[in-house]
Amino acid sequence: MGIILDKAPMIARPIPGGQVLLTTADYFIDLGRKYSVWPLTFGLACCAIEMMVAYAGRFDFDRLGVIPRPSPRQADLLLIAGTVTKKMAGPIQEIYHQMPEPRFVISMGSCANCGGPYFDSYSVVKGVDRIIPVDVYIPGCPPRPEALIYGVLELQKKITRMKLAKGGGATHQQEKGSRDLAGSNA
Amino acid sequence: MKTPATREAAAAALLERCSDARLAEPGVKNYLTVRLASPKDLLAAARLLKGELGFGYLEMITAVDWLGPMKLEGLVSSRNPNPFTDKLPGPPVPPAAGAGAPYRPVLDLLWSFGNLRDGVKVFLRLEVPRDHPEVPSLAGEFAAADWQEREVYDLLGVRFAGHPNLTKILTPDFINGHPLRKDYAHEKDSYDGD
Amino acid sequence: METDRLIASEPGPELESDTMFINMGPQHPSTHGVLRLGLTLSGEVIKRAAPDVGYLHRGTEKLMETRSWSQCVVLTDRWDYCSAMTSNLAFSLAVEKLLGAEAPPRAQALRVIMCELNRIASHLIFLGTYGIDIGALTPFLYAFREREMILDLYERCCGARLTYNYIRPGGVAADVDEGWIAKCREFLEYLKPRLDEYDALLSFNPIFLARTRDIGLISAETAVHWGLSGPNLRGSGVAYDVRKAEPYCGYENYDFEVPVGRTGSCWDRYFCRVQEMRQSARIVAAALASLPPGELRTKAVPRVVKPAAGEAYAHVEASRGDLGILAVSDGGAAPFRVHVKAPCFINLAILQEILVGKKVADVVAVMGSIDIVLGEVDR
Amino acid sequence: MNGPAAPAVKRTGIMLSATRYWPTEIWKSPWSLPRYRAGAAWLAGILLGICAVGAAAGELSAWGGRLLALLESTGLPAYATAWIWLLFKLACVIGVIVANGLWAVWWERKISAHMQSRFGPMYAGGFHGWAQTIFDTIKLLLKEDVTPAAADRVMHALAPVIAIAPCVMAFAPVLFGTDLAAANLDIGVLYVFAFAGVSVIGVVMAGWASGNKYSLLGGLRAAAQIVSYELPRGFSVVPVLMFAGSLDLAVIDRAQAGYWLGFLPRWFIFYPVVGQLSFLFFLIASVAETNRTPFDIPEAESELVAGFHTEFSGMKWSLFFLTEYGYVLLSSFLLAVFFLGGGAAPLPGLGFIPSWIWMTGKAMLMMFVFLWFRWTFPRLRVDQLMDFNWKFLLPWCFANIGLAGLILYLLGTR
Repeated sequence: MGIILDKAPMIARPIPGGQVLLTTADYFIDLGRKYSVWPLTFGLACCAIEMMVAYAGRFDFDRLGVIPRPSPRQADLLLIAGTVTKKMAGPIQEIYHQMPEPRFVISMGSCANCGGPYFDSYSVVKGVDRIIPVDVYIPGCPPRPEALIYGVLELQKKITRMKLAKGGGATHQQEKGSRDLAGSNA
Repeated sequence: MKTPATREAAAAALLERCSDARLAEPGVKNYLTVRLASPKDLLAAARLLKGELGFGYLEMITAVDWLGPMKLEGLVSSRNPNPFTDKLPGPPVPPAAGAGAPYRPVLDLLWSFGNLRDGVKVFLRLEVPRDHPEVPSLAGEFAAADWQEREVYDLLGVRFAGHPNLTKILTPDFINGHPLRKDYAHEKDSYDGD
Repeated sequence: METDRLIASEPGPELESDTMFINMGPQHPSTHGVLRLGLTLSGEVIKRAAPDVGYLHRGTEKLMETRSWSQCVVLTDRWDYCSAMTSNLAFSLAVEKLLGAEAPPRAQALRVIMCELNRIASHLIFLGTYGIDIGALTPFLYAFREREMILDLYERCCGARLTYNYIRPGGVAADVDEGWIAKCREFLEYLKPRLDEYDALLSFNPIFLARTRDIGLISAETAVHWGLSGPNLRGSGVAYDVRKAEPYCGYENYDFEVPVGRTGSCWDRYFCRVQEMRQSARIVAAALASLPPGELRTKAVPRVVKPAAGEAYAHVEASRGDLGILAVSDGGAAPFRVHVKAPCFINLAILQEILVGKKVADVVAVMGSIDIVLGEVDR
Repeated sequence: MNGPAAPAVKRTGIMLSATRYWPTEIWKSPWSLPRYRAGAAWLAGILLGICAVGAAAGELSAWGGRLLALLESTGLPAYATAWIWLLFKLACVIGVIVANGLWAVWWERKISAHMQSRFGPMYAGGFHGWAQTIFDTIKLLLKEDVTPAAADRVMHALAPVIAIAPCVMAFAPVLFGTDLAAANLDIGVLYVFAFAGVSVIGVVMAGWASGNKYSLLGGLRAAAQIVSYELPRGFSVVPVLMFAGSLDLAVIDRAQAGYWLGFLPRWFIFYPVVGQLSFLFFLIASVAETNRTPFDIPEAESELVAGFHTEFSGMKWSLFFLTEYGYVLLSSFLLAVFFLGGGAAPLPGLGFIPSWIWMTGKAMLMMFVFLWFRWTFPRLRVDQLMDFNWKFLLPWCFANIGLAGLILYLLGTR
């Protein structure tokens, strides 16, 4: 399916009504992706406890359609919740590359954003964006579950701006920086 | 301490058994601390404690590097500019030497044995030279020593002779050198960036 | 590669042809964080288990040498982040021992209340995640619903939900008022029937019993030999609790029992923690009743802490075991060396012995019952 | 600090309960809450509405007959009309399975949420997230199709197909109302169990072909479990066949019409001891067949990451999901037909509501039981599961058959 989607913009442009068809397709595709963001069951440190609380009863993540999936193959959101140490950097990159496109990364907590309280440690990667592209940063140490839910809402806004013409399809993309959606912030 | 008898009995037994061990006066605050003279009588002291005196619970193995104040090369700092003020953070200030601190180029090893029945604790100290410290391993006597000795080896570089699997346990493979030593200098690797 | 190093260097039996090396790797739903368990399986039975830790090693012991004494309290929260209060308490007691100071009576009572509430919250996390490990997905939600009430109490008193920085050398940071005490009593009343409900839902559930009773048996000698502490040690029948052996912060004048297991199986360790929650509720109720008035910080601990050269060791009964802090001072403003005797780090080591011969499903049951937090294992 | 002075904080108990979620307000009973009563009213309204629509529509099999007659009257050659009629029936069955896939996933997430004192999908598509599964499907359709390097490409792609094909074919003789089935086979029961057993090949193929040790373990466990629970599933139905006297589902359905003593329906579940026992064994075996808790060891989340479908992403993975819910639906309809008198009204007075409403209602009741099991029971270990089957369930099934024979001989009901 992914291949067809990527060719869709080229097919649609010459047809007279093609652009309208493309935008409505964009709308429904993004709506589908927005309401079904499945993160990976993957916690590193203290932020993982706040992430578990976000899945639990009071701040129910399931309201937004967010269900944790155990295997990276079925996840489309990598929620880095905790300190990224140098020994863990390799596995994190491996997991990121195991996830199928379109995939997103949320960096939760100041340890994942910039090293946090461990800014001068010899064994901490100062921010997860040094090893994988990040879509949403959530400040806090640990951020409250409401902040995590707000981060996912921001990610949903970012997803709704994805366009098929600008890499919104599902073919495997070479290594790229944070998803280049600048062109679509209209 | 509930039963001073066991404490004094342990101290007495240890002192006369190990040739020139002596009570470490300043010692760990209000616990009985016995300083051993040489690595040779560590195993004997441990077996004595475990056997007759009933201190069969090895709680902690750790070491302190008494070289001097810590060198800042051991840390790799990515001081992010503070967005709320325009002045950049100054260079980090190395910790000042404390007054009256017993600095000496030595690694001071510390074992803590507990007697669960009476709730009493005894500390054993041993000083080893910093260049290549060699101490017999207690992993044969106490299984609790297995991982703690690997940690002391990994972070402070004390070799434990006779340990079944003396390899790195905490630090990543590509970090060489022992981070908790005062003169540890961290070589930048790919993750440290600028 | 990493796994070859593990296979080659481990002096295991020469590899039979049919064993399979499987990585319960750093990312696994039931390793409670980033622990890698290298299992050598033949079929479903485990031949050898090699836990590989260090994936969350942040080197806090090194960082503490560049921070002042009061700045280090922040780093103590991030060790056992499920019960951060007890880490704060251990560090503060060590510094107070160095200075020869003593927290005022109200601060001591508040410390007891906060640590026992934290023990209940931490055991509720254990209850939830252990249920998920064994496959029952619902107790997790109920346990976290109760824990939310404790977090509200913490947020009301010290502002944070998880990393409190509340117990500091010399006393505590904030006071509690009448409203807080009323809410706390209301929570204790609410908790008692809930715990009986969990007993019916999980503790005495026949399938749960089939999965945990006489699985992962640890005899008393093995537990002492491996240096276990906390509910793992008491689950094997050794009645050693730091709150009874070396009372601190006035624990001697609250009456509570120490639950002790009989066979050292997963269920004994699990039920010790459930009973401990009930005992902690009793302690908090007693402490609330006899909360003395008075100020919160002792004058003996100055704002800039510069203890004389010396060493002090203080240890407390944290939720997961006997947490000890060795604080070494050289008279300077920063600690010269701080060593953490981490109970989770030592409790985890026993997996190498008790997992041999078990099935893959038991690995999850046994590892869950040991209840480790990787923040404290790797520090 | 410049900026407005912080508001004076009211430090009293009210602040805590007013602003915070504090579940200690325990109500006397849920009925005292207006919101609860409104919800109950809504539910009753929906159910009555469905019954009204059903009563108005009448028996679907009658509509089917008229449609067939209309088709014959178009004058197309005989084989053409037969083919069109077959494709129409096939479309209906596939439509039921896909609609069930959408409905059951949403229903399970809502049931599990409300059981766990939380809300479940709320915002996808408006009222209580009704469109949640539709959006999930759109996303899954558009995921990148990942085939791991270590995997055997052909088998990896074929596994989900081999898993779902038998499920669709097994639906042929299943009754959706009195004589409302895609095909009325006189060996209906045998056909269903034969095809239900084939999809284990797809599961094992998925486990083996994805080159991942976890899925290999999951696949082998699935093979052991599904194959060994085929036996009690088959044998627990034998008493029903003995009482009904035939393998044809329609005959079994008709054998349960009528009422004892005027009010007790003659459903097989109400037969003295035999009915309850065989109902229970069939339910347990069906739960084990569909790999659901407490027997979900093939994709045991906490042990084997995601079991045999660890390496499947996007549409391939959702085919496995559809298979699981397809078999849950199949088991629910079989339970309704065998034991709850599919199509027969529970009380004599309710005959005006058509049979397909009763059949679907009973099936949904049984599906609720399946979903309910998943969120209450912990998971059994592999060998405990096998012991339970071979040492407990199977011997009791045989004993139950013996008891059925005894009752049949004594009562001579035939």
